[in-house]
Amino acid sequence: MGVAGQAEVDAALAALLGSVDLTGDPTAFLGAQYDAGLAWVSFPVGLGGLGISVEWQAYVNERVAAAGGPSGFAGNPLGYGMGGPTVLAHGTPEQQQRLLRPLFTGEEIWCQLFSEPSAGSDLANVSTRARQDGDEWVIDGQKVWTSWGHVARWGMLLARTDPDVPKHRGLTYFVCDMQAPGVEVRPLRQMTGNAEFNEVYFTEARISDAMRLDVVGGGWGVALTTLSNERYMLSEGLSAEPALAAAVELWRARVDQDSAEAVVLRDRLVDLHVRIRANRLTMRRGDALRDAGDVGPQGSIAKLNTVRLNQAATELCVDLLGEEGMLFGSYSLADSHLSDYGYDTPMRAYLRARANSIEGGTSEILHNILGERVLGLPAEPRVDKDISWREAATR
Amino acid sequence: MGVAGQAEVDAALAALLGSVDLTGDPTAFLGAQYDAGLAWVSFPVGLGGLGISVEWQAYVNERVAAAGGPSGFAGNPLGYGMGGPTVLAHGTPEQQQRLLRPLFTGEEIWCQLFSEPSAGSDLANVSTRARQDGDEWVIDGQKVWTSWGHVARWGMLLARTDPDVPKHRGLTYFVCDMQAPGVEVRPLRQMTGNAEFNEVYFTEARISDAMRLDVVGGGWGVALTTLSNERYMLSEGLSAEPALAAAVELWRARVDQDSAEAVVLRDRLVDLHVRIRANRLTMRRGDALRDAGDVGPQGSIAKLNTVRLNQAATELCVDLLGEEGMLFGSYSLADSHLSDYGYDTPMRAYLRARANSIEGGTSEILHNILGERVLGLPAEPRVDKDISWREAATR
Amino acid sequence: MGSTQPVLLRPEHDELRTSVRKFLADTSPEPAVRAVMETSQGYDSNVWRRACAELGLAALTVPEQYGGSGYSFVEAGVVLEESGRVLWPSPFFATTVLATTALLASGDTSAAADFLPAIASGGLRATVATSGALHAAPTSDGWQVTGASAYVVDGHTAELILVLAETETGLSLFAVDGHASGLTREAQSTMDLTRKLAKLRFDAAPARLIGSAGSGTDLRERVLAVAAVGLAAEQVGGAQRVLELTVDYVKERKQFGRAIGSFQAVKHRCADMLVDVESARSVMVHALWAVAADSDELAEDAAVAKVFCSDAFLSCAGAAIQLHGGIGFTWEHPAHLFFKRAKSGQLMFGDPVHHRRLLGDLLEL
Amino acid sequence: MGSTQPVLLRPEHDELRTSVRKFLADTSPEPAVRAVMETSQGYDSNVWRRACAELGLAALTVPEQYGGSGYSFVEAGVVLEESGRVLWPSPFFATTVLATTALLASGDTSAAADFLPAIASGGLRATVATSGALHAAPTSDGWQVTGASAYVVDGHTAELILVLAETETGLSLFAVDGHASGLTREAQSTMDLTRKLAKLRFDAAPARLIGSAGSGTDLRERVLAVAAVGLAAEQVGGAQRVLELTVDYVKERKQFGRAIGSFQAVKHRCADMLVDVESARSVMVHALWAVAADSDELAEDAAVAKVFCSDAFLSCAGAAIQLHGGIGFTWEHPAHLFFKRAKSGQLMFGDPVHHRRLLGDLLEL
Repeated sequence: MGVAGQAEVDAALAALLGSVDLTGDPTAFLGAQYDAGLAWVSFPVGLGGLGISVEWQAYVNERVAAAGGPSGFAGNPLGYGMGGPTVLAHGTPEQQQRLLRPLFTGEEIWCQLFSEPSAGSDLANVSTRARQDGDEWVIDGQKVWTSWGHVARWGMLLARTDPDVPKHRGLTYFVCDMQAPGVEVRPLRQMTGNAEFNEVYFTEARISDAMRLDVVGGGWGVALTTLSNERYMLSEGLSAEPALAAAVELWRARVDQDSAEAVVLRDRLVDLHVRIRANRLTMRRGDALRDAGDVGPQGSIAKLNTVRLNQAATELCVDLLGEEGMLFGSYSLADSHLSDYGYDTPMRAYLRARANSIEGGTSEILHNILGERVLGLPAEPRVDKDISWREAATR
Repeated sequence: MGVAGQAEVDAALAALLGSVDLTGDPTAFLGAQYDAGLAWVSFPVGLGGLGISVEWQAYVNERVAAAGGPSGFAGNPLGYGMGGPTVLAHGTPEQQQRLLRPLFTGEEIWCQLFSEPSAGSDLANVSTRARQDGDEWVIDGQKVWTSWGHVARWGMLLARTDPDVPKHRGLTYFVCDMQAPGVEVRPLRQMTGNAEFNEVYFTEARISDAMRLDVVGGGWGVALTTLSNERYMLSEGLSAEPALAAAVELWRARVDQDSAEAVVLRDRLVDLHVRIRANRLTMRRGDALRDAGDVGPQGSIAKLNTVRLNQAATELCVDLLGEEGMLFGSYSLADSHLSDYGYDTPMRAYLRARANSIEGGTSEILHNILGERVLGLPAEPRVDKDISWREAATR
Repeated sequence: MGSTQPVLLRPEHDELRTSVRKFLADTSPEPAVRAVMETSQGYDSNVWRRACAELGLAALTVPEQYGGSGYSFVEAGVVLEESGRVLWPSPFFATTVLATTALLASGDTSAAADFLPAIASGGLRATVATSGALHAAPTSDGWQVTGASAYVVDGHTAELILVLAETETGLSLFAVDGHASGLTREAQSTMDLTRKLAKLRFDAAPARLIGSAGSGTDLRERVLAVAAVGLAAEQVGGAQRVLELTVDYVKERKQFGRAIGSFQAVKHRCADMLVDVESARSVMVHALWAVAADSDELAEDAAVAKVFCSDAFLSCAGAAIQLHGGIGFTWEHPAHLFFKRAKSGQLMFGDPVHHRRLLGDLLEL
Repeated sequence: MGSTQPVLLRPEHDELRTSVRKFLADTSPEPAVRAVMETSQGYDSNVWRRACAELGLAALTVPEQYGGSGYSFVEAGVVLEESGRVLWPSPFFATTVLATTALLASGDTSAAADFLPAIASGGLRATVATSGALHAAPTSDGWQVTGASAYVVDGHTAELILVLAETETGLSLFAVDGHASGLTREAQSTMDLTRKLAKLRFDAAPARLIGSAGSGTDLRERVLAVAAVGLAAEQVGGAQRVLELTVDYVKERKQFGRAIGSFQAVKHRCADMLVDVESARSVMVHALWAVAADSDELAEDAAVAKVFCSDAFLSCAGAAIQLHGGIGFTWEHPAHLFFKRAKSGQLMFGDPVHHRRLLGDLLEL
């Protein structure tokens, strides 16, 4: 870490921590942190930053946490992880002024409106239409897999503004007011019985042109900013460690540890330990390489691996329970909490893990990414290249 | 089995078994069997058959074997399994007259000349050229993976006669005299140290047009006849049972059967037993369905499965040996026999099994076949369709 | 392995299959299954009554002298496979696969005469409690059973409960009335909502000894072997169904301008599902005949079926979710119902590791 | 797991790597390796002499007071990885990984002073016999060792053989001269021709006790742990190399008008190889530092490395053969040399099942 910035950071920290009540309303503290330029130190002055190297942020976060200050991340992860970086990179000064502060304080929660029923792995195959009407846009269509949608104020919306050009080129990116008329959020129930996600229906919903990010037709470029931040967030978020720890406890709780069956399960448990340890070391190596300025493929590798390992570890937990593995807590939606769904039993964690290889990029897509971007293998022949989205959609 | 034919068959069998010395020269017996129409009962009279239902062949073979008569199959498997059916389906009467009898007696052994270094899974991508010169063809090129090539009299040769049409259409099929000048057979050493296969080099080798099967440019159709017979032969030929039996013996020979390690290996052994038993039952079901006139996908399934199981079983054998698995018999080519290579140690069987998933259709191709032909899934986009072989080859 | 045992079903089984499939399509389409699975009873009384009246399902494997149709377990296998295809929640498994098998195997003709006609008529739903710690003691009033047993299929609704309880002369089979005094029954919260399990507590519940005292160990082995084979038939039906659902979906679903089934990653996984389904079917059919023929190798065949068909079904159901993508993870899509049935069935009546250990013993390894 | 232990090599290691790679490219290209592997000696004396003189390989981990360069095992790991990339047949593994480790761990400064300078100069090739049934007894003429040991790396050519033999006070380390009376040595026919193993028979062979009698169990554990980590470094080098060979091939090789690397079946398998290689590298680097730091968790890290890197290398080498198609199965192509090295390494010094059992014990499972 260079020394440039130390003085500003320390001064700002001293002022912030000395003047604001650390134990009071987190919103007030976070607002003050924003105003002090300590929200995102690398952002410009006036937009939550000090215009200094991003490396200082970890230092700030540590100091704030050490002093007992609140963190807003957990209450608005998509805002912090994806919305903020996207608005900074592609927003106008007015948009940044309007959106960043309440995002940071958690007064306005964000969600993502990319996925659609017919656009799964093929992210750019968006059907939701946006038609210009004066200085507004009229939105019709459906989005899916929208976590935080039921509580969000703003949605990062990717919509099709021109169906007559190839699919990546006819998209525009909006910041959508989730409270606008014509925007309906419905919970989407999963096989666990919980509803972490939502479906969002647009029926002639209107968005001001002032809430468009970047140019008309430039949506895919903006979306890539959001997505690269999402991938990083997800690879940091998923872990097989809790399931491994649970499996260890469940093995220790077995009363038949000398049976042939238990010996076989122990071998499976130790093998899993080995593979999870290898994955942990790979993540640490990736972090260390990144700290040294060398971005390797370890992030994509870790996501692919963690998914497999979490699926294996949660399954081993159920298997260690034997007959008891046939039981389940309640599937009732009323008994579940949307964002705090928790794993009351290993069986819920097991079922939940089935989605790991689908959400945030299927394992098939991740294999393609490793093969093509890391190893440089040639892409498949593309049959939807150079034809308009409309034509491709009717094939 | 219908009754039509019983009289002819029984009469022919009685005459054959009553008149020929069963214990003498097999060639003489097989010649007499051919002349009696009992070589391939469904072939026409005069060509080794009686023109009756193929279902009688099993009955004939059983009767001959029961009487102590010889079988020529093992000495000329490619002739019996592929050459005979191909000549019958596509040969002229003259060709059939010339080729079938010595094929059946084993006086003339057959080999297959399809595979080339640059045409692996892409079987039709043959580069070996055949240029017409009067009533002869001049052959230049190279074939590979030719088993029996070093002792064969005839080769089933697929060669390119027209490079300026798409690849499947420019091929012609010849019966090539392996003793002709310009045909050179070299043993091809494998990772086991053995040489079951050969490379065959053609340098201005000449084949009479009289040895062409079917029309010029019709080679692919003839090749498909050969290939469908090959696939059937291979799925009958490969088995994981010997390796499983060996693994059982090796497990029984372990002195540490109560150790945790042995308990884990036993679980692996039993799992393999289960999977091999399932495969055995699937093959039996496939045979029973075929006997009932219903050809199912069980043949392709069995090949894919048997490959995996034989690789797993041969590996388990080596693993059961522990440190001893690091040893090997001789790799010396001089110590190995071309067609009777035998598995002196489990390690040789293990190494040999690596080729199972490549030879006779890679596992990748077999997956495609199951997916496309059995499940009806769509093919990949083809980039080499409708362009000439010459153009495709230079891409 | 009994190499003379058949590996195919017979043409007449196709007729049975057709009528069962039609009946289930009419009476138990997916919405009906979903409605029933949310009830605590766990089956539709009307549908069960019709299944007994119109198809004679409850009478299928009951011998003719007890008012049944006298078919073999192979026919039961056909019903189970169809049942597994649609996850039909019904008393068939517990009553026919478990209880009828136990009564017939007990050799107790008096008990058979007392219970089987009622079972055959559809008037008596029964089950067997195969696990748990139970003991029975004779009193002046007859036998009484005490202890607890969990994971009893349909245990909370069955009218007749056969239990295996320890006695002074060894494990023995007893009949306990579903409403007996001293019996408390509690439905368990199951992962697989389409099959109900219950926990039963017996506190000196009056019981009738079935067969001879001490014959319970052999009986238990027979019932568990037949249960494994019955489960395998359901599993093959389920695996075949998720393969069909998946193949249909990947042919239709387009991504990047192509049906996703044209991508090798998808196609090859479907091919692996096919390999699993076809192999599981071979194992299952062979095992059905082993039950019907009371083969010496039934114990082996049952263990093989339990290991192979459980694993194959689970693997197919997992692949189905993956290949459907996000939609396959939703409550609305049926994939999860099959997945839960598959995972539960794998753990029921002994998991694969346990059955491999048993099989290793049988193979003298 | 020691979370403060490094997970990266240092920049200075790149220099060492570059010079070793260049040296091996010059002196041990594939034809040279193939020529050497067909000899019974199993290494090229000239190349080994140059490696010691020009790169100081034999001196690398020998402390300076014994005439060495005093580098840590991390540097040895760099050499081993490069060595594994080209399957370099050389005395380095036996002499440095096994024998030097054993001498240093024995704490016997007199033995160290007697043997290490000769090792460092390249003048003494040594090995350790880790398995077998050996016992030693003191005589008026000093200790004598009797018994047999097999699978001894370079056992038929080493000039100094360290053996672990039972004594009245427990397992102990002894030094036996390669040409001692009573010692007969026989090269074994190995699957992996690039690493020679030998069977040694000791018949009252004169021996020198190294360290204190009875310290052999700890020493053996240390040597086997370091051997596992050394092997892991070789394995990562080999796995990386077969990945590179395969990726190059599938980019070039065309079938059906496309590079086969564009087919998902091929591409995804390459991606899995990459995952294996990168993960194995993480495990290996961490374990190298554990050896260098004499970490408390070395036994764990070594077992993890033995299991993970063995399996990863074998899996990559198998994939390499498959993805090369027929050519990958020929003697002429190098794929089989890596495959054989991988399979042998997996079984050497305890197979993965054994190391998982050990690791389970260490984890108190």
